[in-house]
Formats: sequence, structure tokens, C-alpha cells
Amino acid sequence: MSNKDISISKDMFAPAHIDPSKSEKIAKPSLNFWQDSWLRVRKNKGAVVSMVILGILIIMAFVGPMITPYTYDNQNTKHNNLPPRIQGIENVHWLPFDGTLARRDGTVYNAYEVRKVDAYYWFGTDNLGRDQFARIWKGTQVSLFIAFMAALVDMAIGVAYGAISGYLGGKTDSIMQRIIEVIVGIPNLIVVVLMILVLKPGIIPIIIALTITGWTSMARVVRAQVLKFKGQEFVLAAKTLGASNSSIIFKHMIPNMFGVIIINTMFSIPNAIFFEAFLSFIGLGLQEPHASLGTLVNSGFKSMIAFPYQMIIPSIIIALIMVCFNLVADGLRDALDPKMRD
Amino acid sequence: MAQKEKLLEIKNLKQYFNTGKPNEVKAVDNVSFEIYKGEVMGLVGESGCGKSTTGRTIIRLYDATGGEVLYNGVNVHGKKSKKQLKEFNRKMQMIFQDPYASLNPRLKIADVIAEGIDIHGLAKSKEDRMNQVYELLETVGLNREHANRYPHEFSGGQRQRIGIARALAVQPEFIIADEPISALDVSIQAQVVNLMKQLQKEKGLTYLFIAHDLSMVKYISDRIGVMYFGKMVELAPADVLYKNPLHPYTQSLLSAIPAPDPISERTRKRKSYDPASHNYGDNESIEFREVAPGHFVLCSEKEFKQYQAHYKH
Amino acid sequence: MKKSKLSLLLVLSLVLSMFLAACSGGDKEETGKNEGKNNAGSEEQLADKQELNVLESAEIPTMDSVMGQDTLSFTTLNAVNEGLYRLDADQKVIPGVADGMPTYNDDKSVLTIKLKQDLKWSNGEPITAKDFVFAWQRAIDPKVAAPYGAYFMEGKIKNASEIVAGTAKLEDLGIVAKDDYTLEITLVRALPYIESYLTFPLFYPQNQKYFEEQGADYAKDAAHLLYNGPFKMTKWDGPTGTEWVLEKNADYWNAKETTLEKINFNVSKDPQASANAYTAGEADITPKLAQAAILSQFEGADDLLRYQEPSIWWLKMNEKNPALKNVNIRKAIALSVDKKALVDDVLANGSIAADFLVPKGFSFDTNNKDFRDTAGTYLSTDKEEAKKLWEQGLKETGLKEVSFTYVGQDTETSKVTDAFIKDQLEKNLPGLKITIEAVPFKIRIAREDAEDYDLLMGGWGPDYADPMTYMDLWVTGGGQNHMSYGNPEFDKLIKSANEELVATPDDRWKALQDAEKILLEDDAAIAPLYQRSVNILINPKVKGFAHHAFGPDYSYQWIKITK
Amino acid sequence: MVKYILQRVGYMIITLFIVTTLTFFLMKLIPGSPFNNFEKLTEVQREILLDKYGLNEPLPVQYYQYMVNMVKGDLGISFQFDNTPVTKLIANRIGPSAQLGLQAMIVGAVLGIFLGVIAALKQNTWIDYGSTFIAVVGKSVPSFIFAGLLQYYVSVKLGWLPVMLWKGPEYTILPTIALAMFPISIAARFMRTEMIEVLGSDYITLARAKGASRWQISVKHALRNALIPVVTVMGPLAVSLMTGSLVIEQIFGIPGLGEQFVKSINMNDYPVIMGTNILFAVLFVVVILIVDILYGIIDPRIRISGGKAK
Amino acid sequence: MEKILEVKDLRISFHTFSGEVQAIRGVNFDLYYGETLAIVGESGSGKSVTTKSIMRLLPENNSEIKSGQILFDGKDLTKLKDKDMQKIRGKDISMIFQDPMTSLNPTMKIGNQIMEPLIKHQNMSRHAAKERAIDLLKLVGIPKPEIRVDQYPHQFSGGMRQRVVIAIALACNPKVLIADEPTTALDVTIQAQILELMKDLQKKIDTSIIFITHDLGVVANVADRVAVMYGGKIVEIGTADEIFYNPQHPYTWGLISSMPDMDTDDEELFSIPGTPPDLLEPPKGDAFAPRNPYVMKIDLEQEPPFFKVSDTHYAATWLLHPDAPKVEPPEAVKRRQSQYQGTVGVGNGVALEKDKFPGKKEGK
Repeated sequence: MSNKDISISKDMFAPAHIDPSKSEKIAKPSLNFWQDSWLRVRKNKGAVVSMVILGILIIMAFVGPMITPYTYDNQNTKHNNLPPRIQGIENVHWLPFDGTLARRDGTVYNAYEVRKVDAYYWFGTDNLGRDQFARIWKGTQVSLFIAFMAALVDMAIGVAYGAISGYLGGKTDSIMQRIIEVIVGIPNLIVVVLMILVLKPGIIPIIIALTITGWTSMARVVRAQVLKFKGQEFVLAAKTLGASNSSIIFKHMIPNMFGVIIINTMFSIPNAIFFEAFLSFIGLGLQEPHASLGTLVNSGFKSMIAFPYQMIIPSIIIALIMVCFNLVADGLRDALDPKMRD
Repeated sequence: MAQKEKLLEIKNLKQYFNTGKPNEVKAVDNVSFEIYKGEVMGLVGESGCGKSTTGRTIIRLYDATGGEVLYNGVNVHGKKSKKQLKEFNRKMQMIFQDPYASLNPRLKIADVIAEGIDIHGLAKSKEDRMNQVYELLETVGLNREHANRYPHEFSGGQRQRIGIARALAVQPEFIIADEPISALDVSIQAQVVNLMKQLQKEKGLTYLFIAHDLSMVKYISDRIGVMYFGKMVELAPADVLYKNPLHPYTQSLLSAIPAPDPISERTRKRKSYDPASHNYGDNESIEFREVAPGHFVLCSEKEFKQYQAHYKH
Repeated sequence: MKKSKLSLLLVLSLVLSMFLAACSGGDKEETGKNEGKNNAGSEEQLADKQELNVLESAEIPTMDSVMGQDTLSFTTLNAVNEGLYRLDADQKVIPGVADGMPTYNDDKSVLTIKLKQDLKWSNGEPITAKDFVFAWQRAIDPKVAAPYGAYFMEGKIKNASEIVAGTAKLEDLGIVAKDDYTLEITLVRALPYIESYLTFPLFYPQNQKYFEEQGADYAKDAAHLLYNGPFKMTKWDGPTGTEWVLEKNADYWNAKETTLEKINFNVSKDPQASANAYTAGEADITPKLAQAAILSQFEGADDLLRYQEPSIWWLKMNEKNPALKNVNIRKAIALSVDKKALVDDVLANGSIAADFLVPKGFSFDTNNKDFRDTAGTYLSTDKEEAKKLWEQGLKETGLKEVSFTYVGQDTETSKVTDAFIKDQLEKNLPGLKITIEAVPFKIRIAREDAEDYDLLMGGWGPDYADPMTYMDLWVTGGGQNHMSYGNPEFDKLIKSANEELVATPDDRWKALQDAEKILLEDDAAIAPLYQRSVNILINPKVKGFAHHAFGPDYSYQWIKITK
Repeated sequence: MVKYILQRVGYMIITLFIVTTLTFFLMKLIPGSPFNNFEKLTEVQREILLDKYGLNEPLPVQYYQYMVNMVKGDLGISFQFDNTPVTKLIANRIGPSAQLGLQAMIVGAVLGIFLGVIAALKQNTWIDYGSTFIAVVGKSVPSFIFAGLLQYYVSVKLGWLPVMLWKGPEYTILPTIALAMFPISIAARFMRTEMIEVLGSDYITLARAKGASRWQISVKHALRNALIPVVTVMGPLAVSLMTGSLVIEQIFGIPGLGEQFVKSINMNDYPVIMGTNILFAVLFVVVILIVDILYGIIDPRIRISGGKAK
Repeated sequence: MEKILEVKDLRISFHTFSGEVQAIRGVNFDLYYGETLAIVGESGSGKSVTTKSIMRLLPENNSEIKSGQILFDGKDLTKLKDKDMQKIRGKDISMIFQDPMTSLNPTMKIGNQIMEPLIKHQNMSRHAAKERAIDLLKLVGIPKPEIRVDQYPHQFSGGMRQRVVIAIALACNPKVLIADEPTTALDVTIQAQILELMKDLQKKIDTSIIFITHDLGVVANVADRVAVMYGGKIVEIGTADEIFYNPQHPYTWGLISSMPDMDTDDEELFSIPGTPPDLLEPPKGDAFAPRNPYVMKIDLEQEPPFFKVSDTHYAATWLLHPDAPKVEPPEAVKRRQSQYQGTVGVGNGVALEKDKFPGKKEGK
């Protein structure tokens, strides 16, 4: 029943010396918030892979247009509407890079041979004979720029607005919230369309149009967070120490909101890309010869049946960006969410 | 009780929330008491009775709806310049309930502790600042290695000690401890209470100790006030309150505490409190009256006489 | 975590599935379409069901013939109503309500037209000369503000300008009902193209009594209209209706020649969707399709009906811009665009390069020879020359680098064309920088009106069958000039063609051809780009489909559906 | 509750007022004339036309007139469609849009909630991944691509359904699916998150402790509680479907509002833009209000206390 | 006395971001008919995990029963299928949770929540179940049960909600009731009411209770027997009197003496230094060793087995080994021990309890 191990020597019962401070020792290596978060994100393979893919896409957005011999706006109408063909794998027919197209009656032909073109367009060419590879990466660059800018502006306005509204509270808060309600009440499609018409299409107007209603969700989230933190004891503690309002907001509140702010931004980036694609569809996208993923998908859509690659490749890039941002955002949410901690 | 120097005088303090709205809450309703220099004043009551609100109003986390708080004879709630406010913030500090919520998770411990030092410019140099931090850490039983770590790496008891260090950083005279141990495990509670007691002795601090755990309050406090629905119903020296509770609510509260003693528990009789049992008439004035020296009870004139008559000395 | 690995896999499979979808793109298409050519032999057997399904790309804005201003309204009006004359499948003017061709006075400024008797409106009322007088007076009445009223009548029909200016009364308009079946039309001066002019729906009759009975409801839907054409409209909800139905009008005077019983119209704004609906057999005729990508699928098929329409697209050059004031710069721009590549590779829809202003196959001289056959070609692409002229022009203006704002439209075709032109100009003319602004049609017009552009992509379709419809646009201060162009010599030629030369058609013809030469070769005022082709998909079983150069697009009344 | 609704209606009116004012003045900034072939009119005719539509008045007067008429329920007359009242235009077009939006919403909500629930119940199984996949695809691929692919493969290639037009129930299937992809993905994502959260709550543990089966737990206990936050997203989504269906309307040749709206913008048809805009705004605020009320019905805490719903 | 539940060598781990947390590291105890067994320990000691595992309510995705048995009615609960487990939950074994504010479904009427197990396990009609629900509400002391039965949880105060939870737990007269810190979230006065109610009800329906708490006062009030948990193990188990008046484990000593005594004035409280062990990497030897002022070398090497103190009283500390040096327990404990000697001498409660629980404790 009791002693399973009889052969215990007596000297084992001598008092042991234990350093009293040892019990206070923390064995784990010291990690700050970001290191800790990174460790958590790293466990989420989907998020990590998404980050890698996003990283590649971003690098390609800048490098891509440079690694092909063609520029995104150089036209060669003799070479227009050529399907993708890549050196080396052009003979692998199950891959869509063999330079073939299908006619309406289903016969497959090699467009390069038929048209006697001796060139390789990795992603094919568009109706003006511009290299789709260069255009797609250039478009990715533009789309990401629009999305990041829109997200940043949303973030700046939203955080400032939400923080002020929540922190001041009372009448100010209630007026500021009413304003948000009004803005949210305006269907954003209408605002965007009108703004673009008034401002003329272009990158900056698109960003303005996207942000004009886009910041409200961030403002709401931040306000909710500020309201939450306002009653939190560490904020009260700072107050009792005599900390100023700005120091409370910037030192104590906003750093603690990084998680939600980042997540919200992560979700708003794909939304911006999506919306830009939609604007292109209704004819309010970028001006030629500039390209965004939206305009590419849209013009590809117009020749969907004859030249499917013109739609499919940019669609895949859009889908990849959206999926990756979503997965990264999900991963970050899991990693940064205080609920998941401890 | 010997005549002591009054450090803090709370006069008719009122704190209402949602004033004018149907859901008005009188969190603190006309509460008056004094705190003497060097003593520990305990404040007990059920959750929602207004004890924490009282503490927070005293330290100006809320602007009082009415009444005044005199600190060394100066009204804390009067309009003041930034400088005066800062001065006041240095003298009065607070320790919070939740060791997990009371430390900013994004700041290193050194920065948490040094925040007061920075705000009040108490350090001559960076080195001085760090030295002060180290000293404070050692004061609360931690060591200097902890300065570079983040709050989430610490256990509840350790965090609570960091909270104490933060309060001590500005060398306050008066500390409001708002349920500092109720979120801690039993074995840790004693650590924190012992530390607080020891600090009080060493630094001559005055405490307002807010808690719902009556046994711990009794252990640490010199005098104890009992609050019920925003009102102070009884205030007496700790021993007196336990031995001779007068207000029926205090009696009910004391009778409800289970003791770690099976034998006495078998025989303990719980008293319940029904506010209607007072049967106050319409024109009776319910006031805080001194039944015996230093022993105040919220009662009517009639009850006052009864209490006095039956007072066990 | 496992979950994430899988979602990645899913992403990959999404990618893969899209590729697969792409590869299986062109499945086998059903064959066995009728081999016959459109409009060919009529020997074939008629199908039992003479019903046609047509897709249109827009709603009908109005069915009030006086208020009409777009080809769809005109086409529909042409099917359900009839004016004095109409165009046949060969663009010849044939009598409608008129009983034979008009008789003229000596200077050809007064026409007398006899009407067919016993013709009836669909409510049984007889059609009389008064119906014409009423409609014409409405058309010029400033209060009605008919979009084409003043435009068509001013300077042509007597007193029209005066009525617009308020100095004459409506009754003074040069149209008089001599009796119920005789009309006398007085022109300001002889118009060589007056007969085809009168086929325009603006000149259709309207029954005053019915019009006044209906009040504000007139022409609001199919039930508030009178018909006198080959078809009656049996379903139309008004301007918002996306579906309308025409049925054979048994009371039409020439009903025996109408085989078709019913035409169902539906609106489809998406070209690919229209082609899809055609492929699936849900439609017999699609709207005009311009997208090369869609057309390439039907290249060489019997289904594809392609013909040049007399509409010309050009680059306007605003001479307010000092650089464009220089003729060499203008010429350089006009010469530097590879028009052949534009029509063959970019548009790839059968459009032809335009080295001219007056389109091919549109206007004919007294010997029935095409205007183009006797006139020259101008401003043919010549990149070398363009470069030379460009440098010369820059020298003359003292400019080194020039940047132009290029206003284009936001349609798909326009966008592609604009991008191509920008590329051509910038490539061939060193130091030139083009900024494209693609705007909606209305805004393009507004900017054109305000001369708020340097280069502008525009086009013109004819309003009547005479070169003048293209030529008088460019007179100094003309209503459509909008580019600060002016050449007194050109103005003089136009004026004489409009006035003293009317009596001598051959001289007039020569004057117009000279004017075109001045405009293009000497001044390079505009840079003509291409003459547009129409491409529609039409079921090979549909025979007798007729299209027109101006006014209505099509006539449906001669259509027969074969087995 | 009544007081709360009245207060909301008050805000709604203010919102509408601001929306109207904003669009009114924004529109006036758009260059170009509102009339077809305006350039072909004579000066006199132009003046008459402008007078007829009150466009010669100073802006504030026009604005005042518009607001007065709007309150009376008169939204003016379309410029592009000769003499047609805007109210009639909208009335003619709202049917298909509403039907399509509603169908897509119902399909989206039902399927999305279903997917979200099973994903949450079968967390980290292939069912979960499958539904996540649908959700992600629905969110990542623009709806016009779905529409185009569906039209080509299902109708043209397989011939199962009509390619386009709006003539009967079978015509609504493809557009509904294409439009529902987005709400499906949103609903599925939200539902999954909320379900997982609810399933981890104490009362679910208590329900399990009572011996309730998985089915009872998910249907009786979890679903309703998880639905509460989902309802709030679905409301605005419903409106965006009604307004955002213009792409689908165009591809499938559906005579809806969205398609007309874009055309009006291109034609500078101010009254139609204004009218449609006001309609959308009204729809939006009404839907939000309905969502709030619905919220109260699902959540007894709000119903009884009649308190705030945020 | 008969055992109703036996827990044998239970080991449970959680798989977390940081690694495997060995929450339960070999727990053994029995529960007898009609008794109240209190499990005491600080947070993280594994007391909640133990009881949740009896109900099989641990999250399936990250918890794992490494070994051990939970025998109830002759069945090993750890091996039961979920379907069979459902038949036991709420009927034979039911549970009360810590936080009454979150343990009721906010969108379901109180009545329906009480009726659920009745309909499920006793095949009652809805009508009969509602009648029974009203009776139950009356039983747990809720006024106007006829009205309250149709209300929603948010219309109840915390104490009232906990009564409802108790009503749900008792609906089917369970053989075992597990109460997981049922009064921790409540105020003392409410706590006292709930404790009284529970004791009352236990007498009425004759159920065995496992009562989890960290509050020794509550333990003293309710428990017949007490198990003290530390670091995922039971370190001492015995009757209430034995644990309170004759504790043997230094951790129990620490617990008892770190509570201020209301009747005496100690200058300083006894406090256990340091912090509880991290169960990610449980220490070798005795988990309590780093905080044990009486630590011996063997504590750092080997886990102590259970040493029998009396038939009902066992403690897992090397101090009970015959070779161990005699140590003086803290002042407060000594005071209690002397009190205990006196009590036993008088021969009231404690002696009776000894009869009630014959010494058949299993150590290891």
C-alpha cells in the first residue's frame, strides 16, 4: 500500500537546501508580444504558407514585370491573343502552357505555330499583344498598392476616430456614433460610383472612394476596444499615476489593439481588391494602359470563352491574394486574440 | 482610540451613475468617514455595494456626484491645476483587483513600474530609473532579472506584487487596495497580505483595504466599514466589529462566513438580513450615529437608543 | 496545424480546377447549321412557326415618333409605323403611305405628294395628310423640344428656323394638307436627298385626335399607340420594359408580303451572354457584337452577318492647344497610327481602315457611283513621314515635349482602341505623352462641347444619305465642330454645295470631294481611323433580314424563316 | 421597445436627409448634360427643356424643390426615358431585383448557416475543410466570374437551364446561385466562428451535463445563440445584394434596378440616380432596423429589457 | 459503506500550443453513498479537470485520458460510448458549475432548461415535466415558481440562477452530484444560502456529492471527507476533521495556516512561498518540494507514495516515512492538532464519522 521503494537510504531524508528565490524564477525564455505572437502564428501552417505565398506574390509584383523581356504596356498587335507558352514545359500538354487554343468546334491548335510566332509569352498576350505576364504582375502591384493604401487610410482615420469617440465618451461619442450611422446608412456602392464620377477614374480617386466609407468598421472596432480598455485596471492604474490622456491612448490602449487593428486591416485589404475589381466591371476602374487585377479579370471576362487564360490567370492571383490574406488574418486572429492566450 | 491625525476625510460622498435616466444607480450614497494616518481602514460588503466605487471616487477615477474628499484638509475633488493633480497622484496610489488586467500586457515590467517615475520625473538618469526599478522589485520580493520580462510570463501573485511595486514607485502616503487578493489563490493571498503589512510598517503607509473576504480584512485592518447598497451601515475598530456587530446586516454578513473549522461550522447559525425588518417610519431620520466611541452605525433614533442600551463593553 | 495544411491543399485544388475549366474550354459544338447564305434563294421551304427571337442591347427609350432620337426607337417605329417613304433592303426609297414618288416644282423646292387612300390606323381611323401636318408641327414646336425636330427641319423645311426663333407660327411650317390625301411640302431650297430624308421616323404621321385623347399617356406603352406599319406592338411596358413583342399587322396595306407572324424582343446588355443565348438557341438575332474575342469564335460561320455601316471613327484634334494648331503636328498624328493593325488585329471585327471622311458604300452620284470611288484617299498611315512632320512641327512650335489629354469613352472597344492609339502615337512620335481619360458617353460629349480635351476619340453616323451629313460638321463655328477648326475655303465649298450647286449635282459632288481633300489632306483637321463594321449573329434559317445605313437599323418585314 | 423604435426611425430620417442632400449636390458635380442629343437641340429648345425640369433654377432652389417633392412622394421625372416618373421606373424594375436578392439571401443564409454549423460541429475534419473551401472560394472569386462560368457551362454546354432572361422560376436559378456565393461564404464563416464560440460556452457544457445529445445541443442550444451575431451581418448583406446585383442582372439580362442605376449614372439621369439612391438608403436603414428588431426576437435579453441592441 | 464511484490512477493531458500539459498525474479516490467529498486545491491543481473527466466533458480535441479508470455502477466511464454516456449524464451523475451567470442558456426559458433532462431521461410529457420543473424551483427556494418558470435567465440574480442550476442538476435525482466551485462567484451571504440549500437537498434526495472548492471555510462547512490536490495529484485525503485538525502534508499545513483565524491575532500569516508548478514540465520528485520549507533530498528525487495516517487518512509526503526527521508544523496547525486531540477525547462527531467511513483507503 505505501512504500513501493524500500531501499531508500537514510541520508535522502536530510534537509535539502532550496534557494527561496528559485521558486520565483521564470524558466521560459523572455518573449515579448511580437515574438510570442510569431511563435503562435508559426504553429498555424496555413497562415505561414499564406504568408510565404503573399510574400512571393509581393516580390513578383515588383520583380515580375522585370524578368520578362516585355513591358506591361508594350503593344505588338501582331502577337495579340496568344495563349501561354513557357519554354521547357511547352510539350507537357496537360499543363496549360503549351500555347494551344481551342476553336468553337473543339479542335485544338497551336496558336504560335498557326500564326508563325516565334516567341514565348509565359502567360500569353492580351488583345493588344501586350505580355500578360508583365501586365499581371504590374496589375498585382497596382492592386496591392490600392488595397494597402486604402487599408492604411482606413486604419488611420478609423483608429483616430474610434479612439477619440470611445475615449471622450458622453455627448461627443454619441454624436460621432450618429455620424458613423449616417455614413454606414449610405450604400457604399453609390458613394463610390459618384465619387469616381466626380473625381475621374484613377488610382487616387479609387482609393479615396474606397476609404470614404471604408473606415467606419475600423472606427467601430477601435471604439469598442477603447471602451473596453477604458475600464481596464491597467488604464485606471495609469490614470492614478497621473498619466496624460494621450499617453493613455497611445501607450496603453493602442498597443493593445494591434491585434484587432491588424486583423481588421488584413480583412479590409482583400475587400479593397475585390471592390476595385467590381469597379472595373462597371467601367470605373483604372485607365489604360494601366492595369490592376480588377481590370485584367474584367477584360479577361469579356473574352472568357475564346481566350480563357486571359481571365483565369488574374482570377487565380486575385483568389490567391484573397485566400492568403484571409488565412493570414485568421491565423493572426488566433495568435493575437487575447482569448486564446494563457 | 487614541486621537490620531486625520489623513483623509470623506464627507457625504455621492457617486451616481446614469443620473436622470431610469436606470440611475446610486453606487455611493452619502458616505462619510475618516482615515487616520498610518492605519489600515477596511471596507467590506457584497459585490455591487459600492465599496470599489468609493475607492475609485476617492482617487478621482470618477468625478464625485456630490460630497467632498479632503486629503490633509484639501478637497481632492475641487478644480485643480495639472501640477496639483500630479502632486496628489503621487501621494495617493491604488492597487487593483485583477492581476491579469491591471498590467499593460505590452509593456515590460520595468516600464510598468517606472511609469510613475517617468510621469513625475523622479529619476535623475536612465541608470537611476533602472536602479529604482530594481530596488522596487526587490522590495516586493522579485529580482532584477524580472525587469525585462512581460506581464504574461508571471503568475498571479507575482503580478500583484508588481502592481504593488508600481504603486510604490511614486512614494505614496496613502494606498487604496481594491480587493487586492480576491483573485488570488489561498496560498498566494497570504504572501501579498504579508507584503502589504510589512510595507506599511516600513514606509508608514496608510491603506484603504477594500475586500469582500472578511477574515482577511479583519486580519489586516485597524478599523472596518461595512457597506450595503451604497451606504455605510457600520464602522468600528476591527475587533469591536467582529465581537459586537450592531447593524443586522453586519451580523448577517459575519454569520455567513464559513470558518475553516468543521466543528464550529456544524453549529454555526446563519442570520439573514431583511432590510424591511427595520420598520423605519416615514419621518424617522436614518443617520450614521456613534453608538460607542469609534463605533458608528446607520440607524434611526429609536434603534440608536436600543443599541446603546444593549452595548456590550 | 492539420487544418491549415488542408486549406492550402484546397487552395491548390481551386487553382487546378480553374485550369481544368480553362482547358476544357471549347467543347464540341453542335453542327448541322443550315448551309444557305443570308438573304439568298427564297425557294427554301418555310418553317411552320414564323416567330423570331431577337436580342437588343438596350430598352426602347420612346415610341413617340416625334421624340425619337436613337436607332432602336427608329428601328421599332419603322416596324410598327410607316411614313411617306421607307427604305428597302437595297437602301432604295420606296413609297409607304405616299402613293408614288413626289412631284416637284421647277426649282425642286416644293414637293407634292399623293397619299394612298383607304389606309387605316390600327384604331380604324383613316390616315390622312393632316396626320403628317400634325406630327411635323409637333416636331418643330419648341415646347415639345423634339430632339431631332429643329436639327432636321431648320434650314431645310420652310419657316422651321423662324418657328424655333419665335418669329413664325406653327401653321407657317412648310407642310400643308391640300386635301385629305395630298401633301404640299415647301423647302427652304432644293434638297438633293429629300426623298431618303423623308423616310426618317421624325416625319411619320401622328393622329391628332388619338394623341389628344391619350394626353400624357400617349406612347407610354403598347396599348397607348396607333400602328400603321407591317407590325403591331402587342407587348411593351414603356421605356423601362426589357421585353416587347411585335405581331403581324393584318391591316397593313402590304400585309401580303409579310411572312413573319411574331417577333419577341428581349434586352441583353452583356455581349458574351448574348452570344451564349444565341449558341444555346434562345435567340435568332443578337445585338451588334464588337468584341473580337467573341467574334473570333464565329469567324467564318454562317451565323455571322457582317457588313460595313456608314459610320466613321476619328481622332479630333483641338486647335485650342497651340501644338495642335500646327498642321504638321496634326498631320503627324494622323499619319502615325497604324490603321491596318487597328482594324485587323485590335478591332478584328471587319472594320476597315478609313483614309477618308465620307464612308464607303453610303452615297452615290448620279451615275450611281460610290462617292469613294471618285474621291481620293488621304492621310494613309506613313510612320516615316509622320516622324518627319512631327519633328518639323515641333521645330515650328518650338516645343520639345508635348503631352496631350486624350478623351475616350469607357466602352470596351473604345478602351482598347484608345490604348492602341496611345501606344502608336507615343511610339512613333518621340516626345509625345498621352494621358487617356476614359469617360462615360455623356461626359465625353460634355467635354467635347466645352473643348476640354486635346485629342478626342469620336465618331459619326449619318442622318441622311448624302455626304453633307459628314461634311457640314466642320464649317467654322459649326454646331459639331468643337475643335476650333476653321478654313474659309472649306466653308465656301460647303456653302456652295448647300446652295447654288444643288441644281447641278455633279458639280456639287465635286465641291464636296474638294472640301474633303482640304479638310484631310491640306489641314488634317481630324484623323480618320476606321469605318465600323456591324457584326451580328443571325440564325441561318432567317432569310430576308434587311439593314439600313441611317435612321432605323433594320427592317423585319421581309424576313422569312425557313426550315 | 416602442421608444427605441421611434428613436431609430428618427435617426433613419436624419440619415435619409443627409444621404439625399449629399447625393443631390454630388450629382451636380458630374459634368455633362442629362439629356440625350442635347447638342443637337437649338438654344431655345435647350432652355425649354431646362425650364421644364427646373434645371435653370439656382441650386438651392432646385434642392428645396426636390426635397419638398420628395416628401410628397414625387421623385421627379426621368430624363433619359421621356417623361416617365421615377417612381414608376423604380416600381417596374424593383420586382426582379428584390426577388433575386431575396432568393440569393435565403439560399445564402440557409446554405451558409448550414455549412457553418456542420463545419463547427465537425471541426477539423474534411467536412470542415470542405465548407471552409466553399466559403473562401465564394469570397475570393468575383461574382461575375461565377455568373459567366455558370452560364457557359450549365446553360450553353449542358443545356440544363436557360442562358438568360427572366421569364419563370427556372430562369432564376443560375443568377441566384451566382449571387448567393458571397452570402454563403460570409454566413458560413461567421456561423462557424460563432458556433465554435457558443459550443465552448458554459451553458453548452451544462447542456451536455444534462445528457443532451449532440443534435439537441447544436439545434436547441447552440444554433439560436450563434445566430444572434450572424443576423447582424446578414442584414446589411441583404441590402448589398439588392444593390450589388447589377453585375448579375447585366449578365443574365434581368430587368432589375441595379442595371438601370448604372445606366442612369452614365446618362446623368439625376432624378433616377436620386430616386434609386434614396430607395437603397431607405432599404438599408429599414433592413438595419428589422435586423435590430429581429435581434430582439432571437435574444430575449433585449426583448424584455427593451434596451440597446449593439 | 458502499462505493458509488471509484477513480483509479487517472492521468489526463492537454495538448496546447506550448506542449503537453499533464493536468492530472495519477489520481485515485472513491466516493461513497451519501457522502460529500470535497476536493480542495488552488487553481491549476487539477481539481476541475478530474471532475470534468468523470462527466466526460473535457474538450475532445485537445484532451487525452492517458490512463486510468472511472468506475461507476460497474462501468468504466472512460470507455463508454458517447451515446451511453449521455444516458448517464444528468440522470445518474449531474453537475453544477462555477459561474451561474454563464451556465444557463440565455435564449431559453428557465422552465425548458429544467425540463430538458426530465423529458430526456424520464420520458415525461411536456406538461408533466413543467409541473415537475415548478416543483423543483419551489424545492430550491425560488419564489413564485409558476411565473419564474417562463422567464429567461437574465431576469434572475446570480444566486437565483445558481438555484436554477441546482434544480437542473437534481431534476432526475442523480446518484452523484458534482459541484464545481458552485459558490465561488457568489457573495458570502448568498454562498451561505446555497450551501445550506445543498446540504438540505442532499438529505432529501440522498445523493453523493463531489464538491470542488478552494475555500477551506466552505470545505469545513460541507465536507464529510476532504481530498487536497496539488500539482495534478491528491496529496492528502481524509475525513474533514482529520484534514482540518490533524493535517500531515506540509501543503495542507500551509493552506490551513495561511488563512487568518478570526478569533486570534497572529502577527504574521504563514505563507507558502513561491508559485505552483508548471505542469508543462512537472518537477521530478515531489511537486511541492520547491515550496516546501521542510524539503528533503528525497523530495527532489522521488515522488512520495501515500502514507497511511489512519484508516481514513492518507498523505503523500516523505515526512511520514519512518526515516524522516520529525518536524514541527506551523503554529496554527499545532493549535488545531491540540484542539483535535481534545475533540476525539470527548468522542463526539469525529468518532462517529470514523464508523461511517471504514478505513479501506487505497494508497499506492
